[in-house]
This record gives sequence, structure tokens and C-alpha cells, in this order.
Amino acid sequence: MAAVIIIVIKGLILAVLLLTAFGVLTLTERKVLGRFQFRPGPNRVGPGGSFQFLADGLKLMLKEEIIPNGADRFVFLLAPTISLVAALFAFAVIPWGPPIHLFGQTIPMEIGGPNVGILFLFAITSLGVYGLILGGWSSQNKYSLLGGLRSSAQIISYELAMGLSVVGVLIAAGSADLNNIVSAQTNLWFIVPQIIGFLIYVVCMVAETNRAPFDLPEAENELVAGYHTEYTGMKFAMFFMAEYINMVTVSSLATTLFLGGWHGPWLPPEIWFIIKVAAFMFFFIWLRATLPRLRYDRLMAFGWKVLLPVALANALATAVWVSVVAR
Amino acid sequence: MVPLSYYLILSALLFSIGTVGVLVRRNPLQMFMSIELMWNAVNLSFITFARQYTNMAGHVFVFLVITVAAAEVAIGLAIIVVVFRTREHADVDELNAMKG
Amino acid sequence: MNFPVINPLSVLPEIILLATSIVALFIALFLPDRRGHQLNYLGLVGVLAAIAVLPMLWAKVEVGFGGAIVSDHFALAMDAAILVSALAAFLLGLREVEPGADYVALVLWAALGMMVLTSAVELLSIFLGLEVLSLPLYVLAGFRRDRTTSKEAAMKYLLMGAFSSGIFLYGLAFLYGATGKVSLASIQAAILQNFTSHPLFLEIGAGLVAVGLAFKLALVPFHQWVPDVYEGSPTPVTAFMSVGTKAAAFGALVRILTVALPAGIVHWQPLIAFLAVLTLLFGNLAALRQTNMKRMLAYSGIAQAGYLVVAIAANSQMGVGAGMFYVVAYAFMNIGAFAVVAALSGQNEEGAEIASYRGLAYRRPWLAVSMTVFLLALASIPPLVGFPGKFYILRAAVSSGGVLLAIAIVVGTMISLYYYLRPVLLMFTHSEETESPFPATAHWTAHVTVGVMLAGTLVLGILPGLLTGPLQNAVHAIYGL
Amino acid sequence: MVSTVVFWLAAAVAIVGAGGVLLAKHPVHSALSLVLNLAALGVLFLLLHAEFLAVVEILVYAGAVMVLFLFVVTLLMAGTKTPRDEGRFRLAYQYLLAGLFGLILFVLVAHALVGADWMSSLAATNAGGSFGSIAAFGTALFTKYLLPFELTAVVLLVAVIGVIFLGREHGATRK
Repeated sequence: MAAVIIIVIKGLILAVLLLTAFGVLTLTERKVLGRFQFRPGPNRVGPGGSFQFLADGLKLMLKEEIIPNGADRFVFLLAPTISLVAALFAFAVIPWGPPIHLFGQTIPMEIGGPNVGILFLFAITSLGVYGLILGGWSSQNKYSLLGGLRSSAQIISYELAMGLSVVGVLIAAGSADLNNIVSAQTNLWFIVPQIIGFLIYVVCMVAETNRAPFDLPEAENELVAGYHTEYTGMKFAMFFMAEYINMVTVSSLATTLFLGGWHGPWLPPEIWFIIKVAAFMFFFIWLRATLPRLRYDRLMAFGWKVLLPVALANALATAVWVSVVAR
Repeated sequence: MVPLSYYLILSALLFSIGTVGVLVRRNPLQMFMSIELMWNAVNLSFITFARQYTNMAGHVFVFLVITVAAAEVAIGLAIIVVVFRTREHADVDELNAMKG
Repeated sequence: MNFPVINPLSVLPEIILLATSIVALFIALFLPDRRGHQLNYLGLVGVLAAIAVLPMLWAKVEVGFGGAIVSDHFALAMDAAILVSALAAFLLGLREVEPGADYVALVLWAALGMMVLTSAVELLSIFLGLEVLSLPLYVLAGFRRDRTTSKEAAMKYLLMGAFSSGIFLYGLAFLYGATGKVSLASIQAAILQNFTSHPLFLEIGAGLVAVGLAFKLALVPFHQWVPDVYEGSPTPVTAFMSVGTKAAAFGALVRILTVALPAGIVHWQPLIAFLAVLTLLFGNLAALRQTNMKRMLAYSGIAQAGYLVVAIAANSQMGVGAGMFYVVAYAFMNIGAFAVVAALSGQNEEGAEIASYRGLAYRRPWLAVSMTVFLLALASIPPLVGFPGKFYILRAAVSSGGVLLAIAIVVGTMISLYYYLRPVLLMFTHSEETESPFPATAHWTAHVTVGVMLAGTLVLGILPGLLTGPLQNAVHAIYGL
Repeated sequence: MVSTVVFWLAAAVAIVGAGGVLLAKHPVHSALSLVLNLAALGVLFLLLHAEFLAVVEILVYAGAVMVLFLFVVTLLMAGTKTPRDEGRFRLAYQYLLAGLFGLILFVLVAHALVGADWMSSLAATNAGGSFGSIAAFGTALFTKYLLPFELTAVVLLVAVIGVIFLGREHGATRK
């Protein structure tokens, strides 16, 4: 019973942390983007605009909820829920610190750690696609439908390359358990031997979260605003939260797989973890400020014809290395 | 601990529901989904038997079934799209170019 | 980790087919228009090469992949029938389907699946064989995407095929569940030692496996898809799948029911015998009222599958031998008949109606005479190959005490005389029309096919001993496992 | 104790999902019901010590196969709000026959299973330490069952070539 309670407590803490991170992130993004573009960014609410995210949240909560005429109501409400729930659940297996000892119990710093942890993460994130495709379909709006189909096609395509880019790490670590992968990096982070895998992963992670320069599903000029054109208020906020939490999740996974997880000198491990993730978040914003959007066919061709073969070759090379040379 | 036969009975129930679905539904997509339901019911049986005998053959079988099912769905959906691209409704009863 | 002994010799014909398909796909990358005859001839060469190695493998039983697959005489004999039907798919394909690398590869893969199905002796490989067989055929049935009938055939075949695969799979699950084993030999051993967790599991397993394969064999009442699919599919594909699938499903049924489950004979034999009688009577009766040649041949194929299953119901070495002979005989007669249909029709199957065969003997004597021979063989008129084929099955049925089965065969044959002879009479009836409904010429490969099948039908009909000797070995081979 | 509760919950969800596939009017709802069913099956797989397959079931079936279904459903059904009525009266006898058939099938199989009393006694056997682990699974897949594994390669090739052929624009191949 104690185990169940601990899991529930950890889950609650994590959910609160992630939602706070979402608030902070939106604000940071707006401020940092402002700097990139030589403008101040939000600066009215609170000191230096620091309460802007509260104002934004309040606005979204108080807005009128609109359900389009002719929409499939149940599915229309279900779609953002799926997105958010999948985003929150995916984080559950990521160890963001070494196990701690509290009240005579050893508590691992992730919520659940099946020995197939990383596959579980991929399985859950693959369910997030339903939010987009169902949101697009249930709106009864052709822009939404096309946006939903586009983004889900994009996510499915890049999921393959992403999964394959990780295979190299799994082979090198000899385990699919994220804790084992972290401890395998005590001496050398996998970013060094698996640099190709890392680069592919980074590209895929941007595409998976539908962020610039891969934010085609939201391409305003052709799709209005993609799958969430018809969404307002809290339902829109849920999509929005899902996107930012997904960014945190993929960054955390990148940290765990390639940057040694919570390993680091001097500072406490949890702080190291947060620093590394924050670096990735800054990278996301930087990309958005710098790069123009890709064309859809180019995007798909890049995923299938470049990333996938290279990731495959990388996995093969790692397998050969581990089984022939390193043995 | 639930007896393993419960899992098998559940699997039989799901398989029967799938079978009825194939026979009753007229929309090819829904027929196809019912078929997937049958295949997955079989997967549950395989895993239960594998647990019974602590024998990995059942697991390998399920893995292969999932792979094959994915390929089959890809081909099947492509065929359904080819057939119904130009039609208004998807209904197998309307496929009557051949007298049958 | 113990890696199994792979023994490439055990899957040599399969490897040849796979290699040919890969080469074809690669060559297609460099061809300017990607459609054309060259690749079709490549496929032809691949199949011929596979046929050529069969006698070489005949000398010795090869076991491969740690006992998952066996290349024994039974498998090789079935492979021969399958490869002959694949040959027909290539020889007849030039006119009607505009073969490209995709056509070549899909036919080769389907043939590969059929061959695996007849030689696999372990449940997982059997299932994979069945799927490698089925998936390409779904696509091939719809290969003429411009024809509504072809598209509809593909979809009906797909839905019924996936449905039956599900039933078959459930049967395999119960066979596995009864013993915890997946190789046929160890299932058999477990049954013989009375080590089955539950006897009913075996019965249900055998029943579901039989029903699943009954769909593929087109047995009544699991036959509804057959006429539409056979009519709608391009004729070369129909010829290929009508023979190849039956040979493969027959092989799997023999291996599973009579080799792995001889102990359960009392349970599955009545089911099989019942299906056989139903198929014989219904198939022949339904063929009577067909006006389309391909549909008529489809119903005739259903009836022919009934004869084949009688051989299994006899559950004896004699029965299996008779069934194998009938598979080979059916390959020659049936592919011959479809070859004539393909030779007569052009790109769009003009004049597949039986009525348009009127007076054919005066316009296209060679094809008309060949068609006559094939139809008479299907009606089992001596001295054509259908006659000894049916005679052996009849003998096996009688000697195993299946008098009712024997009567059903005789009744069915008598009914079939009517619909086989009607087109023959029509072809030799003088027609007033000067305009032929058929295009002027056929591709030479179609004539080659007709010639080869004609030779087989005649030679084996007069000298059945050529085949029965080797087949006797084959029967000993599977029972000797 | 916990596992018993989880079993009954998952079983109930699985049956509800299956019922949804059977009864839902719109194919999108059928597809969602099937996803629910698959998720419940994934949980049941976990209870049976098939962790890897539970994840594969969700990842491949729910995450890819069913998404493919939704793609096609939403594209083919775009514009038609609900599919037309399925002609209840015309097909009444079909419903009856199918229902009867399903019932017989279920009773037949369930009868065999209920009689299998040894199942409950053996269920308590401790699953061996490596049973169900990725390592045991991989070893079995790549050694004992190498041939079926190789054959899946052909299956996937068939899917790729077949879908490319079927999906190509119609005029592109035929003059």
C-alpha cells in the first residue's frame, strides 16, 4: 500500500512541477524571443512582465468555450484531454535524480520504472497523436482536418527515425531501463560515441513536438492554425500545455540518453538535470527565432530519405562495434 | 490471483464479438476493425498459454502476429481507399459490379 | 545462445525466388518506364531456376532452421505444382496486366509463401507462410486498378482472407495451448504420450485450423468470396491463385491434420468429410447456371477442391498420395483452361461469356481443341489426367470405408459433365457471326502455356505411373517424420 | 489482490471497447473503442508477465496501426456526418444469424475452458526469473524462431511494394 501512496505523491509533485514549468516556459519564450528580435517582450504585468503567464492563464480560463456547430462533441472534448494526459504520463519513467532515502525507504526518482522504460515512453508519446488527429477531425473544418493529418503524419514519420536513433544508445548501454542507461554514462556521456544518434535525435525531437522549423501543422498561411483552429479557452490551453510539456519530456529524454542524465560534478544531481533540460529549452526557442519553416514535402523527404537511413546505419554500426570490436 | 482460464474466456468472448462484427457490419473499415479485434483476442490467448507453460514461443508468436497485422492493415487500407476513393458511401453491399 | 543450423539447402527454391524478386526490384530502378516485358522474363527465369533445383534436392531430406522447415519429397512435389502455377502467372501476364517489377515481385513472394506453407513443420512458420502467401495475392487480385471488378475482388479477398487468417490463428493458439509446443512433431509426441492439458483444446484447435484453411481451399460454406474474386482478378492471377493456394492449403492441412494430429482423427474427420460432401454437391450444382467462363471455372474449382478434401478425409497414406496426384493434375487442367481464357481475351477480358465461345473451333481451332481437352480432363474423361486423379481418390475413399464420400464423388462428377460439356458443344457449333468477339492474336507466351499444360494433361493421363512412383516416396516421407 | 482488481477492470474495459467496435455507428467511434480495447489488452499482458509485448501492443497497434485507420476513416468519411442507416430490416436475419453464430462459437470455446480446472491450480506457478524479459524474448526470436522472423521481412516488403503500387496515382501507370 505504501508503494501506491508514494507513487501517487510523486505523480502529484511531478504534475505540479510540469505545469509550473509550462507557465515559466511560456514567459521565458516570450522574453527570450523578444531579445532575439530587439524588442522588450511582455513587460507590463508584474515586475519586468514576470506575472504575464498568470494573466495569460487567467485569460484562457475565463474565455468562452465554443464548440463548433456540427462537431462531434465527445471527440472534440476528448482530443485535448488525450494530448495533455499523454504528455503528462510520458514523463513518468524519466529518472531525474538518483534514488533518495526517506523514512527508511529507497525511493527512485521516477514514478514507474518498468524494465522496458524507454519503450513505454515511446508508446505513450505515440498515443499523443490521437489528440491532434481527433481534434482536427472533430472540428468539422477542412483546415483543421488537414492540419491534424499533416501533423500526425509528420509525427509518425519522425518517430521511426527517433526510435532508431536511440537504438544505438540501447545497444551501447545493453539495457532499455533508463536508470541503467544513466548509470552506464558515469564515465563517458553517450553524446561522444553516439554523436550521430544524438544529432538525429535532436532533429527528430524538434519535429516530434511540432516546433519551428517543423511547425507545419500550424502554418497560418495555408492551414489557418492547424488542428486547433476551432479550439478556444481551456481546451486550447490543454493543447498548448501538451506541446510545452512534450518539449520538456523530449529534452529530458535527450538528457537521460545522451548527456549523462543527472550526472555532474559539485552541484546536486537534480540541479544538473534541470540545467541540462533548460539548455535544450533555450535551444528550442533559439531555433524558433532563427529558422524559417520547411516545406511539407521537403520535411517528409528529409525524414524518410535522410534521417531514417542514417539512423539505421548508425544502429548497425553500433551493433557491429559492440559485438565485434568492443568484445 | 485470477485463474488463467478467465483470461482465455475473456479472449474467447472478444473473439466472438469480433466475429459477429465481421458478419454484421457493412462498412469495410468497421469489418476490418472487427478482424483486428479477433486477431488481438488471439494474442491474449497466446500470451496466456505462454504464461501457463512459461514458454516464450507464445510471446514470439504474438510479436509476429502484430508485425503481420501492421502489414496487413497497410495493404488493406490501401485497397479500401482505392475502392472507395470515388464513392460516396463505404458499404460492401454496394459492391455489385459482379453478380454474386 | 545456440544459433540453429540454418542449412540453406532446405530453403533453396525459396531463396532463389526471393533473390530474383530483389534483383527485379533493383533493376526496375534503372529502367526508363518501369513497365515492360524484360522483368517478366526475369521472373520466369527465376521460377525455372527454382524448378531446376527441385530434382537436385530430391535425393535427400533437408531439415533447416533448427527443425522449423523440412524439404522432403512431399514439400518438393507440392513446390513443383506451385512453381508451375507461378510460371503461368508470368507467361500469361504479359498481355493483361502490363507487368512491372511490382507484379514480378508479388507473384514470386506469393509463391514463396505457398512453398513455405507446404514445407514448414512448426506453427509459427506455418502462420507466416500463410501470410506471405495471402498478402501479395490481395494486391494481385486488385492489380487492374482501372477495372471496378478487380478492385472489388481485391477488397472481398482481403476481408475474407484476413477473417479466415484470424480463425486459423485462433486454431493455432489452441494447438499451442493444448501442449505448450509449436513444432508439429512435438505436438504429435505430446499427444501420443497423453500429455495434453485438455483434450477439448485439440479438437477446437483442429476444427478452427480446418475452417481457416477451408476458406483458402474454397470449401462450401466458406466459398462465397471465390466466384467474385476469381472473376474480378486478372486472369493470370486467377490461374495462379486457384492452383497455388489450393496446393499450399492442401499441404498445410495434410501436415497439420494427418501428421501432427492423427490421434484426433475421430474428431476432425467427420468435419472434413462433411465439408467435402457439401462442397462437391454445391460446387457442381452452382456451376450449372453460370454464363461467365471465369465464374464457371471458379465454381468448378470449388468442386475440385471438394475432391481434394475427400483425399484428406480418407486419412490414409493412399489418400494423401491420391490428393498429391490430384493437385498436380489440377494444376495442368485448370491452368490450361485459364490459359485459353487468357489467350482469347485481350486487355479487358472481352468475351469471357460462355456464349461467345460459339463456333470457336472454326475460327481458332488450336485453342478450341485445347480448351476441349482441358474441360474433358476436368470432367475426368479418360485418357486425360483428371481420370486417374479422380480414380485414385475414389479408391482411397472406398478403402478407408468412406462409401458415402465415394457416392458423393460419383454424383458430383455426373453433374459436372453437363457444364463441362456445354462449352465444348458450343465451340463446335457453327456460328453465323463472322465477327469474332475475341481480339485477333494472343501473345506467344499464352500459346506456350497452353501447349505445356496440354502436354502435361495428355502424358500424365496416359502414363500416370510416371508420377505415382515418386509420389509414393513422398507419402512415405511425411509419415516417416 | 491488486492484480485481481486490475484484471476485472481491464477485462471490463476490454469488453466495453469490443462492444463499441461492434455497435458504434460512426467508424471513428469504432476505432476509438478499438484503441480502448487495445489499451486494456496491454494491461492484461502486463499482468501475464509480458511487459515487452504490452508495450509493443500499445506502440505498434494503438500508436501506429489504429492511427492509420483513423487517417483513412477521417479522409474517406470527410463530409459524411454519420454513415447512412444500415438497413436494419433488410439485414435483420443477418444480425440474428451472426449473433447466433457468435454465441455458439463462444459457448463452444468457453465450455472447453471452464472445464479446464487445472488452469487455476497451475496459475500460481512462479514465472521463471527471465520469463517475459526482453533478453529471453530476443534470444527466442533470433535463435529458435529465426525462420518466422526472417519471413516477417518478406511480409514487410510485400506491404511496402503493395502499398506503393496501390497508392500511386492512377494515370501514372497506364497510358
